[in-house]
Amino acid sequence: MTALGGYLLVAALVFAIGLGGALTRRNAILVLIGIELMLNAANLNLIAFWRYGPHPEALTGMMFAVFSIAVAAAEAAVGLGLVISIYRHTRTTDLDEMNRMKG
Amino acid sequence: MVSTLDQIFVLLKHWIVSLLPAVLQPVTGVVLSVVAIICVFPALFAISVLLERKGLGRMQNRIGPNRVGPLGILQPVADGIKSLTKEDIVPTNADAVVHFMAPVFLVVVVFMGYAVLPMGRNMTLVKMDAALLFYFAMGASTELAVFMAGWSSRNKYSLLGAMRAVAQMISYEVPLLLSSVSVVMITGSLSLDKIVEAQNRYTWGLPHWYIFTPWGCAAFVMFAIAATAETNRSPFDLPEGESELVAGYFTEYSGFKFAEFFLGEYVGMLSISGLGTTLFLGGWSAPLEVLGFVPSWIWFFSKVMLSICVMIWMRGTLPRLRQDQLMNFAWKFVLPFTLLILVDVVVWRFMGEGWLRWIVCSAILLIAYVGIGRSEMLRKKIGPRNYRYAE
Amino acid sequence: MQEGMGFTQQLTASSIAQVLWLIPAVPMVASGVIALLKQPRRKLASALAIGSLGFSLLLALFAFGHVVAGWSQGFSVRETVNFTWMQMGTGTVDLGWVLDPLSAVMLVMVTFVGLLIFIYSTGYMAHDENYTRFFCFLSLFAGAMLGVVISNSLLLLFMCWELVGLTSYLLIGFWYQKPSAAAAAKKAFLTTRVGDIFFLLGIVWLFAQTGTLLLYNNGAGSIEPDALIGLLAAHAGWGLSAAGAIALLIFAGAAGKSGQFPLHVWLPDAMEGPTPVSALIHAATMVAAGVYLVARVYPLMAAGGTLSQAGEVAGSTTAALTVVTWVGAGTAVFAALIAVAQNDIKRILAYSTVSQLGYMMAGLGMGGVAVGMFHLITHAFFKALLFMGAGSVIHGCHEEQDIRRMGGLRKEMPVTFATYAIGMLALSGFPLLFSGFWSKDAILESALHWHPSSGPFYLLAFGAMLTAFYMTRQVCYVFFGKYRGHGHAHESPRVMTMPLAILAFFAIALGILGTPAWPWFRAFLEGHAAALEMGKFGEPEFWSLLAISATVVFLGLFLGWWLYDSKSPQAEEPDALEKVAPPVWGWLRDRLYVDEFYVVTVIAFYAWWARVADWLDRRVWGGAVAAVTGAFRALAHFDRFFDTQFVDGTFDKGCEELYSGGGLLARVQNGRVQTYLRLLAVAVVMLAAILIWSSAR
Amino acid sequence: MTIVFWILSFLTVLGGLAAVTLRNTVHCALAVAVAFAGLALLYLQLDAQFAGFAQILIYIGAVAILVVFAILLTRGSDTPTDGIFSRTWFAGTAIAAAVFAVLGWAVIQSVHALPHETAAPAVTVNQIGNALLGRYVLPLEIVALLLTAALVGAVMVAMHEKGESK
Repeated sequence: MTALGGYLLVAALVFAIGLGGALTRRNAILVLIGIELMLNAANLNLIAFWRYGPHPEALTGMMFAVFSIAVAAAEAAVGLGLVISIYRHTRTTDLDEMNRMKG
Repeated sequence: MVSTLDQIFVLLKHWIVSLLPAVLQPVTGVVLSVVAIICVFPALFAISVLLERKGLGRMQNRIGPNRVGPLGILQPVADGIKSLTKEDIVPTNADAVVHFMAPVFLVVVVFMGYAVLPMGRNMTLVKMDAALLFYFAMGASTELAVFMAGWSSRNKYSLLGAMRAVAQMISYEVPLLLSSVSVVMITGSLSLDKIVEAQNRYTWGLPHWYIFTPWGCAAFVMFAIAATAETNRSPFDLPEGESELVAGYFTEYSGFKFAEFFLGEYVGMLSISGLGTTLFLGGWSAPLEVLGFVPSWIWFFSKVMLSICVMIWMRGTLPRLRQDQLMNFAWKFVLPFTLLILVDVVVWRFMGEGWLRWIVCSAILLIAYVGIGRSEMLRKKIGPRNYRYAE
Repeated sequence: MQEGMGFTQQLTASSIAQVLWLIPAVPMVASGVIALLKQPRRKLASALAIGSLGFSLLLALFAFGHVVAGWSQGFSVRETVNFTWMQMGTGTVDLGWVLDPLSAVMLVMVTFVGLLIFIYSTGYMAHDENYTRFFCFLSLFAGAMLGVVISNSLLLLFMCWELVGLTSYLLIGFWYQKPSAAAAAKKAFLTTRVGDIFFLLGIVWLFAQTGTLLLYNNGAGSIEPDALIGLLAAHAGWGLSAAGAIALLIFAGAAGKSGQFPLHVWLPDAMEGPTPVSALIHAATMVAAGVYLVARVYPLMAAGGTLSQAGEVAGSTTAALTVVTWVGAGTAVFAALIAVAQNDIKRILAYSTVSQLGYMMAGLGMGGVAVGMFHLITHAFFKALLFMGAGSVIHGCHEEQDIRRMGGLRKEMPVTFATYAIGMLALSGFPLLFSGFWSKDAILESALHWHPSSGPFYLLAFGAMLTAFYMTRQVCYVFFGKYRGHGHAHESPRVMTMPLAILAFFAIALGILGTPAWPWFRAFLEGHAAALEMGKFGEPEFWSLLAISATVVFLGLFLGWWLYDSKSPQAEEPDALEKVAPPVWGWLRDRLYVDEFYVVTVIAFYAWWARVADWLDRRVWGGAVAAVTGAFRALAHFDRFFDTQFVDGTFDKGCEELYSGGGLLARVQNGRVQTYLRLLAVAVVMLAAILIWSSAR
Repeated sequence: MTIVFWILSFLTVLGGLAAVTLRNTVHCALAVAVAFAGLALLYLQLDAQFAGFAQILIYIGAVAILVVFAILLTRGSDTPTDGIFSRTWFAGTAIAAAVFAVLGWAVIQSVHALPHETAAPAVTVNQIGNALLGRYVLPLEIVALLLTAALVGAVMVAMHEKGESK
């Protein structure tokens, strides 16, 4: 097992954990947390590939990860804003109850 | 002779390390530095607390502590003994683990910040390329500690204090970062050592400190405001406003954990003063070329202590802001102004040497200051307070 | 262009010509800005309007100075700036502006008089609640009018022309709450539209003939000699060349705007608008636009006569100019007659304006551009003066407009009286002293020398007598005798009297520019050097003409004074003239029944035609539509029967099946995000498995 | 394969697992902060200093705080009494496991093709800055635009509607 393999496995595990959280939790915020975990797992992959890739000086994977972090921050802000605004309408953050398009 | 005195701590460390077997040498070097930091700054914490209590006393027409030791100078020792021996009370409903973790986490991240501060020539613990980023990463983590403390106490005053503190710290972190970015833009490096080196030059015997440039002066003022807010000091001490929230997020702490928060706060003050000193006041460089013989670490620590004195002075002078004033001030005055400073830095950078850039950059900032200030005043968002007495 | 005098034409555009467009543009922009202002920003609105027009005046003075400088150095300045507006196939539609003596003179006059009237308006409209709207329209008008003046393209001129018509409509109907104002606005708009249709026809015809609408374009313009030769060669029927027919069509447009005889009915009614509007639009500038138009296309009008290059008629005349002359002269007398019997202070002035416009037209027709334009300029000043004086009187008498309810204002309103008297004498053509005398005399002189007929001369002389008469009557009613109105009359504020004084000064002083001894104005317009020949005053020709005109004027003045002042009329008493000849008086008071004539002819025809159309609509077309509808309805009934009985049975069953199938499918779309996410994840897993498996093999 | 790597991986996975399984929502948020910190340390292990510090600054300093704010604003800080998992949790877990199986299988399948230990790339912040404002300037601008849009959007979405009592 190479070092890269280890990182990839950890990333896969974190991704699976995040997916599991996103699929099973009822609280919308925790679903968002799961999605953040999935994104982070992807970032770990990117950085690992950058580190062990053939051209680390090109910085491609690293840049990808940095941009991904920035996008994830935006995603978190908007996602949580949506959850709060839904909560204000329906008084719940339970995803099982949020199955209507009508507010 | 001068250089020996200047490098005395470095030489001391090398000497101690050289006594040990080669295997242990790297580890020992780091441990020695860490130990030094952990010893020196709590000592400075004690001194500043005493200074604050006595100074505030004088400002408020009191004498201040005067019972323990000659002129009360042993007061911090007495305080320390008291907090160590007091009972550690944890509320029944509190979330015990988080309640315990919060002060520990706070103190740890606050001390982490010192790792990158250059406290003298060759006196940086970790010479890191992204030192400033590291510092801010650690600074941002304190917010989580504050939240943990406030939330786990299961006390509405604690929670309110924590929410206020976190909102305030997040709001003021943005101008804090942006005003530091101005320095980064000029120096072209995130490394604090390089920033100090860039300022350690002299023209006609006068230093090239960034505070002596138009943009640097403005950025320093913004940095100072943001830093004061970041450390929850007066006039931004809403999270701990005694009259409103008992003691804010650490209301439910006692004994040593309380001392840890207290320590964290003061060490945080010292740390952010150190950062401000490094960024704007030339770090460990001497204020005049002729004073270069004085050891660099003396300059660093005197500048830090001077900043602390200013903070104490501010606490004794300024009244506390209201929450909405605080937020409006951050987002509608400080943030736009720091953004403008960035523009100003670009202008400064690309206008080249000469007297013209001094005039242009100063003019931009002055006009903007007056303009933004006036418009904000007009809209009554910030401005003179109006007091309403009980009718 | 006079040969042998060393005048050459200058064609390259100077910098002032390049920025000439700013003169109309600035007031237009100001108008746009004012339109955005709220009502309370009165000061700002008027300041913007006045400032922008002041700027235009400054530019206009520069332009004028440039032209004068060029002229004094021996150039006949005509600078054009043209550009292509749009490309249509191989042809282009070009727009442009021109700076020559004609446009320069008009620019200065319009901006100067306009500025004074703007200033006056701040006083007159001070208490109106729609103050900013007023200045918005006024500014727009000024811009549009200046656009008409500088246009070098008939198309651009027509656009601005219509814009001027629109602002006129808006301003006449400014007090649209009054039904009479709304009706007057509508009438003005529609009547001028009749003329504009002909104008547009003329433009289109001209474009078809010459392929360009630019007036001057370095020899390629539509009224430059090359084009004119082609136009003269083309026949239009009735013995007219295309040039003559187009000129007549364009004159119809000009007649509509300038209130010439058949189309004059709107102008007196337009007095429903605020007085500054009457002064600016319906006395000084807009109505003069028609005259200006004729002057602008004068080469076209004169084409076929003995045409010199500068478009001056020397000797013979053309069909178009003959029509212009007769219409002008006829209108002059016709309107003057009506003016005699009017009692509304502004209406008298309105008919007087119509009459004077007739003079200008006749001057253009007989004496050329300079004669007509000189009267236009002098008239603009003294008629604006009279209107503003009338406004001042109305203001002072608490919005009273009936001259029978005034009187004795000489003492209460001394400034107004003095300036009004100057205006009145200028209009009457009081010999030697006033500008009106010189300009009217020039027209009479050219009429005297007009050889096709001496009719116009007699008509115009009679008109001059009538002018003096009705103006005397009006002044007697208003300023002499004793006050017959209600309340107490008062003098107007300084902001209103100051413009009056300035205009009064010009009403006297402008005459210097056009005396026979020093015909500077004519020389300037026609592009040759002006020489001072005091000897002209000694010629018998001058003295005989002076004798005729003086006699006529004094006769009018004396008659008026004798009939009206000595009697010191009373409000309820019948008019002095009415006692002499009641039936004539009745006709005149009822404006010679032109409006009524239109009611029983044109309007009745339209009403009848509308009824016919209505009947056709209801019976013929409506019936056809009803029949088709009925057929379709019958078909629809049959269709419905078929549908309900045969189709629905099977279709409903199918629908139920589909519905239940949809219900099954909808269970996947249950609105739970996690279900979707799960499906997505399953799909990804399957896809990844397939990919890896296939690549691993 | 150093011991540090295993410790950090364990920390990260533990934090992640805690984040998706704990009952108390705030504990979940704190646990996910631990996972973020672990990941940041893993980045440092991979010689990606800049990304690691950015991770701490953004995820612990901003996202975690945002999450706890959202939790408090939606009154989710109390431990729920009924089930914390949705009704179909079993299917969800199974699918997550399947995903991990497939990904892990893919990694192990290709392990022979993976490159081995290479020298740590010497990347200075200066280089990153140059790359950000040179080759990657367009993505940088787009991200800036996105962040601005997200800022405005989040404010608009979460703002109290006018007239609504607080």
